[in-house]
Amino acid sequence: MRLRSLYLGLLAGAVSLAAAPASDFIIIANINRNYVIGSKIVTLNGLYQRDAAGAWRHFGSNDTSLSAVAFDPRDHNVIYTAALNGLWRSLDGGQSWRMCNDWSLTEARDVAVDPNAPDTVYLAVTDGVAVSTDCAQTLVRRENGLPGRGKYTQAIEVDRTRAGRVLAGCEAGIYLTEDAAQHWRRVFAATDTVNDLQQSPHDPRVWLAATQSAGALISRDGGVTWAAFPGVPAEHALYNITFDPANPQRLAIGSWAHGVLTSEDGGATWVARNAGLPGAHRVWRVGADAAGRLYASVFGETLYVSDDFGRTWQPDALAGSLVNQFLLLPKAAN
Amino acid sequence: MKRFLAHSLLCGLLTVSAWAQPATTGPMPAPPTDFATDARRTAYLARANEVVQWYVDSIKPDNPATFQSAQIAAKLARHEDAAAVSARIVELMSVPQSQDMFWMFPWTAVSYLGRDQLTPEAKAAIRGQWKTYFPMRGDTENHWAMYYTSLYLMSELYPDDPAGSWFNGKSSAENRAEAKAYLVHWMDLATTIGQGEFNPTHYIGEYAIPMLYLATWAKDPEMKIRGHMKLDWLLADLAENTLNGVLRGPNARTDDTSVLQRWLALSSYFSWQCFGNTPPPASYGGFGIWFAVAAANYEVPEVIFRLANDRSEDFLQRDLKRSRRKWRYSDELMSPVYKTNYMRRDYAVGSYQGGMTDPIQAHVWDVTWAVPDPRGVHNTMFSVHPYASAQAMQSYFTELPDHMLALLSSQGKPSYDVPDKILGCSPYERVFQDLDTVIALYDIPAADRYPRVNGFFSKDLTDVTPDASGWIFARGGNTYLAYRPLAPYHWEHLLGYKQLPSKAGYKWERVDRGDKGDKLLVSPHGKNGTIVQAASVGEFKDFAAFQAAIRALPLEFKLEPVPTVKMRTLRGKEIAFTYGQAPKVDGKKIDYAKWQLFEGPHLNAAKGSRKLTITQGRLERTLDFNTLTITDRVTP
Amino acid sequence: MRPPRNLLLRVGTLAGLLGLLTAATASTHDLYLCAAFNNGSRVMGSNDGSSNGLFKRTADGFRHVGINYPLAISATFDPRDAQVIYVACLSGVLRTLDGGNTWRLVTGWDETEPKSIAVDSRTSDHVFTGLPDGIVVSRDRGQTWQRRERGLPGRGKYTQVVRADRSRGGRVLIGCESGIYLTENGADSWRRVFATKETVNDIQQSPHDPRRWIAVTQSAGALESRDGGDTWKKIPGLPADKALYNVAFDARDPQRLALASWSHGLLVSEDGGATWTPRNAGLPGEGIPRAWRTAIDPDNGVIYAAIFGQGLYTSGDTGRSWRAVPAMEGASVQTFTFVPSSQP
Amino acid sequence: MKRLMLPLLALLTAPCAVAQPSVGAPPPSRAPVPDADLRREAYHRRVDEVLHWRASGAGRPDPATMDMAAIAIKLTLREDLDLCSERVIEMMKDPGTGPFWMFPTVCVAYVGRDLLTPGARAAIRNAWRTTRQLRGDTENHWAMYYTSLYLMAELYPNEPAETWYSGKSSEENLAEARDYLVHWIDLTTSRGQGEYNPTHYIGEYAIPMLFLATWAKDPAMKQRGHMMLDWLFAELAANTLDGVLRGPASRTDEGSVIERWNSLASYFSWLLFGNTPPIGGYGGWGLYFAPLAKNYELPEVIYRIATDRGDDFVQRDRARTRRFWRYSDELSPAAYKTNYLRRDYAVGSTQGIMNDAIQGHAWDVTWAEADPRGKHATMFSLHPMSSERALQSQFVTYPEPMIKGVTFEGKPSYDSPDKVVGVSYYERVFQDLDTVIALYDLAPGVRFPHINGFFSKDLVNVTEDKSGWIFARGGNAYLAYRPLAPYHWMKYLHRNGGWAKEAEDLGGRLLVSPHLKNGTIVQAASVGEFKDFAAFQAAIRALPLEFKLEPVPTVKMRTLRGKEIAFTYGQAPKVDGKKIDYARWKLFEGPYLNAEVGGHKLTITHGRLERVLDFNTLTITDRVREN
Repeated sequence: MRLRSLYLGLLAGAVSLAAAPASDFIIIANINRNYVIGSKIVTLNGLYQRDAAGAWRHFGSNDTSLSAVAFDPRDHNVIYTAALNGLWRSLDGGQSWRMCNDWSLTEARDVAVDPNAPDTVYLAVTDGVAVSTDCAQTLVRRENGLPGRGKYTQAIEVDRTRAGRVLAGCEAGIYLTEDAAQHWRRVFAATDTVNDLQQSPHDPRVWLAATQSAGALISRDGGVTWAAFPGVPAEHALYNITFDPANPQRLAIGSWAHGVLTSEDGGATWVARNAGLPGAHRVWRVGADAAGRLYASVFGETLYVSDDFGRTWQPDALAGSLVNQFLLLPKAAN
Repeated sequence: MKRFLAHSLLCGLLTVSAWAQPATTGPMPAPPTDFATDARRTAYLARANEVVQWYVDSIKPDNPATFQSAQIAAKLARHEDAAAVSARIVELMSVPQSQDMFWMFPWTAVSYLGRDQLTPEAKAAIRGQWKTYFPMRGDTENHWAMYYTSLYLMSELYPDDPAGSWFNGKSSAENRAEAKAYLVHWMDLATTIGQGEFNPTHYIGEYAIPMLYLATWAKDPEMKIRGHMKLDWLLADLAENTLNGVLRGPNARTDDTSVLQRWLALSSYFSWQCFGNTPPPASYGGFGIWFAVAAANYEVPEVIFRLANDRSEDFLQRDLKRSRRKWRYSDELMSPVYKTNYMRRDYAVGSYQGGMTDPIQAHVWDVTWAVPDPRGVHNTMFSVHPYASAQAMQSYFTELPDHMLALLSSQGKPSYDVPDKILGCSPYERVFQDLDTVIALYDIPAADRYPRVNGFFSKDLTDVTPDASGWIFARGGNTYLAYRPLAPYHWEHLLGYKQLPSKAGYKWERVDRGDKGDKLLVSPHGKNGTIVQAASVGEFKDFAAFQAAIRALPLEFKLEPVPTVKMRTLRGKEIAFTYGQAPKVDGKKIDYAKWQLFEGPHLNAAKGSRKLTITQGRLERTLDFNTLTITDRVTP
Repeated sequence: MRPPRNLLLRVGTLAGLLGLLTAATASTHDLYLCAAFNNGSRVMGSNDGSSNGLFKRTADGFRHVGINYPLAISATFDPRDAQVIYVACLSGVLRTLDGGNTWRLVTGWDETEPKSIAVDSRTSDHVFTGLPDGIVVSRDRGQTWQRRERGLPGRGKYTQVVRADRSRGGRVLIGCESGIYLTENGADSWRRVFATKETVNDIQQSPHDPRRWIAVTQSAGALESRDGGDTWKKIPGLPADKALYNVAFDARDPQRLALASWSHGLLVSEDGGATWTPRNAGLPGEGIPRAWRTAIDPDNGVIYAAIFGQGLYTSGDTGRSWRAVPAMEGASVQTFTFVPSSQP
Repeated sequence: MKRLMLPLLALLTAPCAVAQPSVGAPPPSRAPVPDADLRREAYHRRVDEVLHWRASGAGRPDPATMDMAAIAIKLTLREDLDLCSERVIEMMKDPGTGPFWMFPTVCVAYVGRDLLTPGARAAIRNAWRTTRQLRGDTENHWAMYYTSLYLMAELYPNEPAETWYSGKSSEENLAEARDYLVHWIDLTTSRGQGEYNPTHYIGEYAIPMLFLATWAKDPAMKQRGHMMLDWLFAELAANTLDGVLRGPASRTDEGSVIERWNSLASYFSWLLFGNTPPIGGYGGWGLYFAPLAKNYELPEVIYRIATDRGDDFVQRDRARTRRFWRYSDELSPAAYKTNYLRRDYAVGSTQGIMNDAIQGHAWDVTWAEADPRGKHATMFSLHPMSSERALQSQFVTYPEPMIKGVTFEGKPSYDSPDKVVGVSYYERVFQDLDTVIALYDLAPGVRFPHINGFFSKDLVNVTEDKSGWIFARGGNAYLAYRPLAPYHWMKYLHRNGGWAKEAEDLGGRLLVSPHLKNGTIVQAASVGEFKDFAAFQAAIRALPLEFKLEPVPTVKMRTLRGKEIAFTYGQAPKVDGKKIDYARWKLFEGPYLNAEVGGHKLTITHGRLERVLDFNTLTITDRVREN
């Protein structure tokens, strides 16, 4: 019963969707085989944006190591990318970049900007969390409340409804701060890494999480309490999870072991949607655009797209690509 | 006689330069700007190779005379023609040898350079001469450094040979022990109470080369590191006393040429080779080849390299040195020498307190200036009492009284016993220096051979202006000079010397070539004095301004009963100096007893410490003979 | 390649001269010279191809013995065994035990420039060497050396000459910068028996009376002792203004003495030293000959005069006439040493 | 995946037509050269061999032969300067990314600072503006990355942020690079090397340190470079026998584990010590050390340590494991390394620790060979662990793709049951002198539940004794191998470097013991110590030995050296009743190398020679002890 009310909640959230502003669809793609440090990059990697004509347009620096991207909601020329080197920032739409961190931060996994305090940037790294309050000009670790060990942080997501409210997906579980990372507390315990965190575009109280060994989780109270989706297997790692911005009932999970899992009833039931995906359908990421088209990036293959939420798949452009992130970016305020 | 003329052998060599030597005749080397290890190393080796190449090229196939030990060493250093070299060695060794320690160290070098190249016959031929030829040990520190270093290394190369197989009837082990004992003793002296033949214009070769050989070839790690440390020590001393690579200030032992043309000295080879900041003299100073053939085995410490090349800041160094041994007529075997050296970008002022340090070859003080190209330039100003005395020589030489003067004038160095000489120290001179002011006072007995003072005025001075005030103003390079004789004087021009052929390696004749520009200020008065002050051209609006400043300085002096001066220097110091008394600066007595072995911004060592600290910027190198330790430190 | 000088020596024969002299009485002494052919002004490291060092008189001249050493000053013999020779040279003390075939530089780095060596007349393993800075003594034929300077001053012990008293063991006189010093206990202690300001250049013991000694000095003239060197008196007939270099007795005639001086030339006395006459006629050099060293042949009374840089001269008539010793031109003879012949 | 593609340059530069004198020649004499000048001349001859080999293989006819190494070398030799500039300009048109591109470029930039045309220099400089450089994720990557960045920032000081790919000014880049290098040096000199005893990575450290020692303008950084270089080579010297690196390695590969000589380390031994032949192409990396090699003088004390095996010695060192991002209570636990070197053989080990997820090598007994080339002079055992968890602990990856990725990217050996490279969670090792005990307690369900023991083709008289010991002889070493559980034999198949797709048969066997509770005991001795092989066998048989495998493997034994050893899996080993307390281990402890944990100060000693590298005061001290 509790679940039911939750699903209703999701439906309710759908109402607000009508007013959803137009948005850009941006991905991080590596079109690159056997890249090893030092070898020459013969392909364009990193940020791509889908243009009006439906073509993927590369922008920014050619970097094979990007894991996540975030934009300043006020000005999309201000771009943050989490990368092997750490945090790269552009102030001119990707023309020029600055490596904002020093040697003490490395292999950034995720980056997020606080929409209500857009000078504040959160960076997830292999050994914790770093925060900037000056658009990443300077970064400081803010790990009070995170464990000494077990804070490998794969995902970081800011609550769009409240400044300074942030969720972090770590090795030891999900951590929440409500004071811009001055303090953290664990809201869900995991034994392996929490791989993805997403806030619902339909209802900000609703959050989803994908984990390595605890299955997929949902929270309807803004991430304070979490429950696993019964219908989602937990024995294998789930890589990421996504909402369908066009349809609050639709959710999708990407997984190496399971391929694409979708739910069209707000998470009550799940089915595998791998028909038409090649090989062992090792899905690296799934994503959905504003129109509700579903995307799946298949490891060692390429990017696939489905107009029927996974029932059928067609290869998209960007042959040979591996996508690290799908980002539906609302048009900037200005 | 032999004793004080050894160096003229070098001068002989200095004069022979048959074919082109790139660095000697080429343009001035650009001051080093790239201090990276590879840049310094590459240039250093290139210079050594230039020397080696020059000697290799000097061999004329049809003329065996052009194929001597130096050419042999050069060939061996390049691993060329071992067979021809061996054959030539056998030839050279088939006749009686001579030249004592000057024979020993080259053939020691050849023996080591060739130990993996020469035929057994050639090696045996050299070794054989160490039995049949009896080289003399000589009687100066430089002789002994060469003699004992060579003996040490040869006895290590042939470690177990019996007494009968060595010229002196001592076994390899005995020779090694004796040589080591002396070398350690000598280093001990030099590192506690100072170097004997200090600031040497030529003898630096006689020390640096043996030390390089120890550092390179000694098997005993103690002697190896001692050689290394002493070589660093010598080069640090050289670096500190050179301006643009040219040695400045007082010298224990130099010669008539180097005292005027400061550049023309073996020390300039070492500056060129090690610091790259001045051209080498002709034939690379004659001795250069003997450093060059082993140069690759030494790396000039960066701190020393920088010390030699950085003159961005003025500095004042005070060192303690040692006089030559006085066998007679002295209460002490060796008297302390208090050396002052003030270095500026445009000029240098150096002196010791006066008195005797060496009977013949000493140079007490001078003001020398920087010139774009020092070759042929007499960039110096100083005065001397022309002192010549059999007793002085008897005190240093174990000789009967009468023949030395006679010999000198008849066939040796006619410049020793002449009234117009410019080389040498005197028991009747007292000198005090404060920064760039020098006061030299003289109290010469009327009975002295030459009761007069000679002041040297170079052909390279411009605007020499005798002033009504009594000062003589002049300009040398970017330096203003003021010279104040304390007694009446007249001018003479300088006589020259011509070298005559002589199997003994030296024979000179005085010749009057007329006025060539160099002038002598002759002040024929026993009670006398000279004051010199210097300043950079940049410090004054113009020459007139400098003159006005000098004139304006309070100055009192009297000559009776003994010369005494009270004055304010250009640098505002109040100086009182009376012949035979401790000088006073701003009322405070100078206490020489307090002087350290080295004291200054770059070189520091406590008296008796056996430990030198070399500092330049953030670099520091410490040579500690107590613990046989070399320490390189960088201040963070 | 010019032939070594000792070959040249043999060329000129001395038969003419020495022949008639030795005819008088068979020579019972060998004569050794320390000499150099480099005008006494050799530059360290120069090469003049000459043979220098120790020379022994032979029937036909002087034969170079042992090491070619340009700066040999004096030779001393072991009275028991003439095969044992000590040579004071620039490098230290050279010793041979086999008459000059093999040599050893027996001193070490801290002994230099000895001028004179004496062997104790009784205990001839005891050897005394004078150095510019004092005295070293060996008690094992020169194999090892020790400083023995008790009683000598801290400074002023520049030692030019060392003589052992042939009449008493352990008794040695030395001439120093500050005077004459005497030991009677083999150098365990010294005492000054005569004070000088400048160096005492030579000391000789009379062959006729062991208690009689004569010393010559640089600035105190010539001195005589009649009590074995305990007390000294100035010899009136001799000048003190200039340095006197050495003095020689005539072993055959107590009345005959010779004295060499750079400034006064050769002085001779034929009345036991009461009066002295210059005997310079026939000696080379403009003005007064630079007499460096003199000696009187114990076998025939011939006087030898070494003239600085100008060779060796002999006089059979007590200096009234001089003849140059052939093939000794240009030689600088430092000292003469007469040694009783091994075979009569 | 990029993280494990190590000797990349070796691959890139290995092929070259011209002959390499020392590579093909008979092994060099191992007699030490005591004379400094002869030693230096020989060193310079070896350097010149490398330079001239590469120079002669490159030039106009085929500009492609003019890679960065060739250019650096031609510049050093002052050859083909025009061509060098042309090629630089051409190559800078599309620059590579990351440290492996950065350091060769920096090398050329500095060697050519006075020789390249302004255009060529500008081309290099411009590439550092236009092309983003990846920093990589290993210590060797960072050493190269930050050294390169440091030197470029010094070469082009006072240039604004927009002229650098990093978007930071020269000063910012310089400061960041200095801070990291100082941090790394600090860590290494207080807690030990991360990638210790490196068979290949030594180049990745030695080259940057030589760059710093040669070119750094800041005297402090220059001094640090010099000191670290000495430090690295002192470690190399103390861990080689006849120039061949021995014992455990933090990160290595099949080629080097089986054929110990076959590693870049041998190039450095050859160049610096002259006591073993260099590997083909001078290891590729050698080409970047050679141009500067003459600016470095190997301290005599290090040379003597490397070339003197007159006395047996034990060195005990500490090292660091690779960083554990996950699944570990410590970021980088300590490895305790023991190395026992004798004239005839060497025995080395760690205590058995997961120091690197893929490339670790825990222990071995290796013997001297007259000519090490092609010889598999080693004996060891391991648990062939293949674990997603292990990979995840050190790599920022998801569980699945890594193993697939590794194999996919050409390291099939990682996930093979017959592999011979790698360390395991389930191995514990104890070594006392020339006895090694390795105990295994494999968790049920591990991917490969067996132990592999390596038996080389170069062993002779391999004798399976009924006592349970397997006796063999390698070179002048007698070996005794005791498996603690039943086993069978299989042919050893070699995957060169681990990434060869095809396995080849080089000879040799694997002793496969398919039991979770398991163990290996190896003892070694010099042939000269026994009358004959039989005598050795008898001696081994005579030694008391008890062991049991349940509940955990445990061994009680007396060694050939008379030590009573008790060792139980998971417990501190005991020798003659005394517990080994690893907490007490120094950073270095032995006759040659000594340093305190946290001391930042290494004392290198041989005979009367001593060199102290003190990073606290940035001081190098050479001392000769008077005797």
